[in-house]
Amino acid sequence: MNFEYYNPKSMEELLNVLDNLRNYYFLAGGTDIVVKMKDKIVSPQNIVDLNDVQELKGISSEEDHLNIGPLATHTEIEESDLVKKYAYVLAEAAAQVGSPQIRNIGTVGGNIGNASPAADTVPALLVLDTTVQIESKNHKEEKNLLDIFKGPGKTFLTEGQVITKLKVRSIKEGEGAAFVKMGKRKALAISVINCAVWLRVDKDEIVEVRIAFGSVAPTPIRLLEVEKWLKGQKAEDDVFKQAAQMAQDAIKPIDDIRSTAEYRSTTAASLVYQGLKTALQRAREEVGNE
Amino acid sequence: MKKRGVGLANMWYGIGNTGLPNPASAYIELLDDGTVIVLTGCADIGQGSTTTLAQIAAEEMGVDIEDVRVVSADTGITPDAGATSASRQTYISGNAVKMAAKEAKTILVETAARMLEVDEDSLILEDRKIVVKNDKDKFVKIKECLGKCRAEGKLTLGHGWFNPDVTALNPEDGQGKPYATYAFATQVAEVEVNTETGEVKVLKIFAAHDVGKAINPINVEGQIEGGCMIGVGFALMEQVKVDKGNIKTPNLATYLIPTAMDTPEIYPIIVEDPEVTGPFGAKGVGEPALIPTAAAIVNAIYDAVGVRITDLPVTPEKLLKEIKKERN
Amino acid sequence: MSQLKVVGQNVKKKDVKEKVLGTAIFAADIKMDGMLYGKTLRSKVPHGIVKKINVSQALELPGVHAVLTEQDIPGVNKAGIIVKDEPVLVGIGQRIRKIGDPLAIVAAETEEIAEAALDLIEVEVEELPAVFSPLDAMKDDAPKLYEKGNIMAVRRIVKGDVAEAFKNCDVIVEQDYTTSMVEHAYIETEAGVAKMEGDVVNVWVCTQNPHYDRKDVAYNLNIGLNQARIIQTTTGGGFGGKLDVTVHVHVALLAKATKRPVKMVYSRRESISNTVKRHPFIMKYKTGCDKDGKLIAWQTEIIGDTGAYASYGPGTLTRAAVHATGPYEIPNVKVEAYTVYTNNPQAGAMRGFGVPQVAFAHESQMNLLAEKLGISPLEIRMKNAFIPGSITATGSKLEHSVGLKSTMESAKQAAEKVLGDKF
Amino acid sequence: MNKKLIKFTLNDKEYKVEVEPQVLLVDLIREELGLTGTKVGCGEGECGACTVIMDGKTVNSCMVLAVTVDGKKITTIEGLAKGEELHPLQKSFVEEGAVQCGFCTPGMILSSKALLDENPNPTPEEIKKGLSGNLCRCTGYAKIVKAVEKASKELNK
Repeated sequence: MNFEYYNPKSMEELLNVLDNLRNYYFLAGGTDIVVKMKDKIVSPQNIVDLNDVQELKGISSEEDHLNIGPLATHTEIEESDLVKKYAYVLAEAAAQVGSPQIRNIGTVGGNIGNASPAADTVPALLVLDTTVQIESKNHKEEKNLLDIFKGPGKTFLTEGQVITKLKVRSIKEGEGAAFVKMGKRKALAISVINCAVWLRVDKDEIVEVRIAFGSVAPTPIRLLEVEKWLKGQKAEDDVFKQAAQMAQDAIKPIDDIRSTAEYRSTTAASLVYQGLKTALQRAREEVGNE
Repeated sequence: MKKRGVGLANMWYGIGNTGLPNPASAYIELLDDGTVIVLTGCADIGQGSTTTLAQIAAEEMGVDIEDVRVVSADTGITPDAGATSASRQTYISGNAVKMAAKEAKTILVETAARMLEVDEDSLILEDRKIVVKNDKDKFVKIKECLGKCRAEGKLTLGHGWFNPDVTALNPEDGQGKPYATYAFATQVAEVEVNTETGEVKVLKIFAAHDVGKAINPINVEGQIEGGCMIGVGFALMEQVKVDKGNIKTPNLATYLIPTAMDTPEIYPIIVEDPEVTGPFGAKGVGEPALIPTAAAIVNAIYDAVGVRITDLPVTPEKLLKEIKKERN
Repeated sequence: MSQLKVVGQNVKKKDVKEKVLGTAIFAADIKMDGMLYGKTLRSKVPHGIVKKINVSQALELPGVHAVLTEQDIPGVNKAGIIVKDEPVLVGIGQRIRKIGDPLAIVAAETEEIAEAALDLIEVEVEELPAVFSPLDAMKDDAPKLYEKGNIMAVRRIVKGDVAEAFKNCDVIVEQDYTTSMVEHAYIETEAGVAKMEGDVVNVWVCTQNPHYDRKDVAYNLNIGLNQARIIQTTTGGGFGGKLDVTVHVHVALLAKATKRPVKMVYSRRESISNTVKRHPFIMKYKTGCDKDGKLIAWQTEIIGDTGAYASYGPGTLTRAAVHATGPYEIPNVKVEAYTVYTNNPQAGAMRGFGVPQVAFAHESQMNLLAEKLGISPLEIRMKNAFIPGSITATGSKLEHSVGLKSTMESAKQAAEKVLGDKF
Repeated sequence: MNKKLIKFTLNDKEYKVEVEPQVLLVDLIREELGLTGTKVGCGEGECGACTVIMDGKTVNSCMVLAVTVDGKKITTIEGLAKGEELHPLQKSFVEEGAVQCGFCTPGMILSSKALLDENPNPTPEEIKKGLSGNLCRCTGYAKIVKAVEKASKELNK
């Protein structure tokens, strides 16, 4: 490890630093980058510590969404009353990350920035139709979270850009969501496969639905075809079973050190089915009952 | 769907090295103030041998546990006690310490007998005193007796060594007496199998272990509980993956051991069938603790879902495949 | 016998206060004036002959105090618990048998410098064909790790006549079993510090057997046993994995060469990648009994992959053979256990020592038999369990302290209290 | 190298040190400040042996750059006992047989402390979750969970 260290104290300072810097990595919680530097997987010339930029922190609500600072830790998300009420599926996912120690410093922005295909919070954010706000010195834009992942460990963010806000759609009445994870043990486990589901029902009909997976592709994915098929269907067991089968057919997972493609395919169906069932049950409860 | 099952498994385990001499030795010195130093080569690696040996010395010398200090595992100071392996230290070093203590107290007993004007045979050591067995009001304090010993120019030292009674195994047919004594155990596991994902959750383990005599029951329980968890790992998740001689699981993120959240409720049960050649009847428990666990879990999985896995560990991948096969 | 006062009590551990205070000193916690840090250069190939090791560039790196190779070992250059087949450092012209075999050791002022020095050592190896499966390794045409062949040891136990006895069985079950290679995963990795005091080398190290370590240190440094002092530091778990020498001889050699204290601490990756493992077993079981469930014949074949070096391999397989039948009395037994070399990581002692593997198999066999007979798993065990007076497969008579029926009863009762009648 | 001056509180004592930016918190604590109760078991945030409490939350000190603790409050195992008197958690770990090799113990105790500070009456399940970032290979966790339960009762007295 050998790098120059920058710790800007404000957003303005941060954007100025980034404007002039090349070959840098961000330091948020550090749970990923510090280990990668130690193992010499990456050797950045510069480290930009985001922790003193207050604008990147905090969780607040607006009428139809939550604003979550990318520096919010998994623990903050897990324990936030706002998240527990309006984005509980994200709280559930955050609670499944690593260990208490990792959740205490690991951040949701870091989870996105690492672009790990197995990140736990990302599928939850995807089904909540999250938009990320990206800034650079003279530019600000918003993108759907789905559109920023390029491949394992890679995003479409360019040098000079930083994620400054997550806009996470609130769960409203008639809507429900669920997060399901398979790991190799009950804690300190990277997902073998994970899945988040969100849906809106009107009486017995599925009005809208979103399904996202982690660890089945080079990036976290949405199952747009399955979602399309589900729209307008009856919210009932047979439909969920069919959707589960379609989900299984739609994904093309691979073998790796944690599991096999075959196993991921098989359990994907089970996860989607479980996710839809739980989400439906919650949609029929009142908001905030979680 | 989640299905539960119960499985049972037994084990036996010979204490000490197999068919080989494996002696241990110890020194003891009883100091002027009645405190004791035990010198032993026995390496305590967390299992608690230092404490166990101190208890054996204290019991034999009739002193309090606080009076005993154990100096261990320093080849510049302590005598050879062999390896901390084969669940052998309580039995073998325990005997060595007991014998050393016995030797150290002979001078004391001889002196006390003269002081109390009784037979040596009528004396026992307890509560820092040398007491007449059948007349407990009649005693001399160890410290006083030591004063007398010193006045007579006598030191109170002891050395003991013990080698278990074994014979080599015949190279042709393996006949012989490989161990002086064996530990026995039975474990019952209750598991819950998720038939959709192949995940196994171990809910409970009942672990009954014949340790001869538990010198320190809470430490024996600790050995049993810790052993069970190594057994759970062996049964369900642990696997060093090797590809052409290269380890693909070189860290604790890829080589997984159970966390606190993976632990079942463990019910340690101590069974004491005394071993006459053991110190106060003790045998050993370190390794036996884990031996039947995986077998009990595998048998419980069969009880739950009718699938028998013959290749450890029982990963969800493997089990789910077999469950599906069984269904078709 | 008078009542016991201390034995049988839940006495608090003698060393526990330091451990909860954080003041217990583990080997990695030791710091000495002038202390250097040691690192090991290891083979990246599983099988080969070392052609060249050039350390001159590494020696020139500022802060490096010593770079040692096989030529710098005054003694035997051998280690190993049961068989001395393990080189302390593999030298030029000598054979590498696994990935991770040590080729050179460095002492430097910081760990970073020591690591940088490793990168400057030039090594050339002529690769040899390697073998990774014990079944392949047993074949005649397999690449040989040792001149005498890859079968390191065979242990046979024969009691009665199994071939004949199987003819008289009413029920027979045959099944193969395999188990994985397992890591000890003690939370403390291997660590040690060596320092010369006069002509004595002191080694503070986490270990399960200091007196054994003493021999390896003395014989490799070519000094008297009374000149090698091994002091066990508070040891963060062992489970059999800290019986073999790891850093011991290396730090001693470096301390002697540099005349400064030298410390080595393995990283987790170095620890998992290079230290011994639980033997993976391949087992063939054939078990037969009469219609009442009484065991008559038992046959077991075990193949244990001991990897590149023997470590506790033959001991493990011998113990596995002796315990292969489980705690049951059987008149006819035949067990064969093979310890086989491969170019895999070496396997050695791990808690249970070959018995957890065979227990998995023999307890599966017992359930298979019970199922075929239509009796309960408990019943078949009760019928065959060792009792005082039983004769084991090695022909020894169990005289006393045979508490197996008691453990079965106790476990059953405890389980029934919580789970209800399951037996 | 461009050393940075940092100020922080360690076990209620103020420290001002100059650190190179690549130095890890665990190395600062162990090597520079000589507090070796904090252990290194994996260096990758998987075992929890290096756990310290930072501003009330546990962190793996092997993953924290020392330079980032400027202005923060750190507690290590050395900060728990008051002189000769053990912290109730240390006492209960001793009494319940929750310590075997002792290498995971400092991290376990600190995770337990952070848990009890936030949740004075945890259930066994909550304790297990609270300790799920600390690996122990010796005890099977059972006696550790009991020790935390016992300390929680003691602290609530």
